[in-house]
Amino acid sequence: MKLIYFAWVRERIGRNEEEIFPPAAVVTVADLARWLAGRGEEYANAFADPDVVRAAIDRRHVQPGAPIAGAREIAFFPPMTGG
Amino acid sequence: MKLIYFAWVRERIGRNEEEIFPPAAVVTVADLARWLAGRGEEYANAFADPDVVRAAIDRRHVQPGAPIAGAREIAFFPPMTGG
Amino acid sequence: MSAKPSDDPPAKVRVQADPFDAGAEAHALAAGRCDIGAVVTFTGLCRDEGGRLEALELEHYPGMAEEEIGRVADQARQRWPLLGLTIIHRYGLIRPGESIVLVVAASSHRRAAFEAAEFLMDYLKTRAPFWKKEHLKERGAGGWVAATVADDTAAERW
Amino acid sequence: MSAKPSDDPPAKVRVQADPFDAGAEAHALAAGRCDIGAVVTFTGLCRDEGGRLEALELEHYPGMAEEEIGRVADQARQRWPLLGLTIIHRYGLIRPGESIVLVVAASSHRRAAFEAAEFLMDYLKTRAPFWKKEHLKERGAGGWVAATVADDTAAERW
Repeated sequence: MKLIYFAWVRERIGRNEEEIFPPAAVVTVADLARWLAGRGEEYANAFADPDVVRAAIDRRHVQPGAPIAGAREIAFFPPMTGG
Repeated sequence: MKLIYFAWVRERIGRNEEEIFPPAAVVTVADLARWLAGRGEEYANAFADPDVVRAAIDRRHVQPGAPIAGAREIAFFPPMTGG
Repeated sequence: MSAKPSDDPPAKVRVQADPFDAGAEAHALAAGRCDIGAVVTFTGLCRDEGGRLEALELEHYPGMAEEEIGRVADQARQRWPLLGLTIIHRYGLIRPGESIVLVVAASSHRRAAFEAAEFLMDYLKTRAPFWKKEHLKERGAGGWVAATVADDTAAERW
Repeated sequence: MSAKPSDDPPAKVRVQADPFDAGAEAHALAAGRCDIGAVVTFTGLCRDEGGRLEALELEHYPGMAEEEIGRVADQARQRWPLLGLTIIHRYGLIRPGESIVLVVAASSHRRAAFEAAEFLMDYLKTRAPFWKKEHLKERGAGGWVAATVADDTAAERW
């Protein structure tokens, strides 16, 4: 599946997007964030405070417990500051 | 003092404004409305429901108990419907 | 929240028969400034009431209309930290689709601009000396529009 | 109050880098109509934060930004009887004094137009995928603007 990052999550990870192939044990968005955090210092840094990072699956806001099965595009980003 | 009328108060009385010389016993705006109501059918009609007619003294809203002494211009009108 | 009206630019209040340009008024309020974060513009328009209405005739109390709107504007400027305020109210014959009243409130943050604009409209409805008479398509001159309890209740919220 | 979004004209939603003309958008919403009694226009502008700020850079999530604003617009149209709704949100580099966001809500009565516009701004602040980064006059690129508790609280009112 495709991951896409925004704002300081993107800056800390150092890339806009990537294709990933998580293991089957990664079921929810929270699982995915924990798995990503273990991939290196830049990811650990981006997900240092997992309660702060928000997620969207296929362009819709989701909660950490949302299942990622079937997702085409998962986005991680800080709390929004538009408007 | 000068009286000035608006909207259906003006239409019922049949004039825009007039000079009046009320007797000394007419102290408040409510007294004035009662005194006017006794001046003829058109006035009685305009002040038929004294709670509805509003008043301003020298271009400021006043309550029925407001004294009229020293007023240059007293206006009577229905509840406002601007905006 | 508190603000000192004396430090603010004065409110711009106009009572006129001519139409106004709401966009131009809002633009003028914020032009050249970098401290305004929010502009709320309210435009009140004449409805045709389902095709029934030919026009509204707005009678006003010249002199008092400007003064009373100015007093309500001062109240708003005391209650909210406004960086700009424009109020225009028309009188005379106004046809469906035309604008009747304009309130533009500018502030550094949105809450103050929204609240001030809503307060001003609620107060103008019940305190500004204007009266609407209906002109009907079918029978010519209709009656005077009655004040509504809802408008009184709205003004009492503040 | 209830309204059927399917009967209403759809909301006009645009996400763009270019500036917009708030007055023209508001005018377009009401032009030629005789059923609209109230138009509320909110414009959010870039402040210079006391001279500190050179510009704001707005990052957004293309695709989701339009879709999420559309979903919030549908919520507003379900909750209030709106006769027109336009929402424009800019991205890219925006300088102090320039507009960032526009909401125009039209209804037959003022309360619905005010409430819908305020609801939309509160929701856009916390749900629309945009992120502001400061560019400072003194030190160049500054930090990302932090989300405020006040904005979350404002959205929870509704």
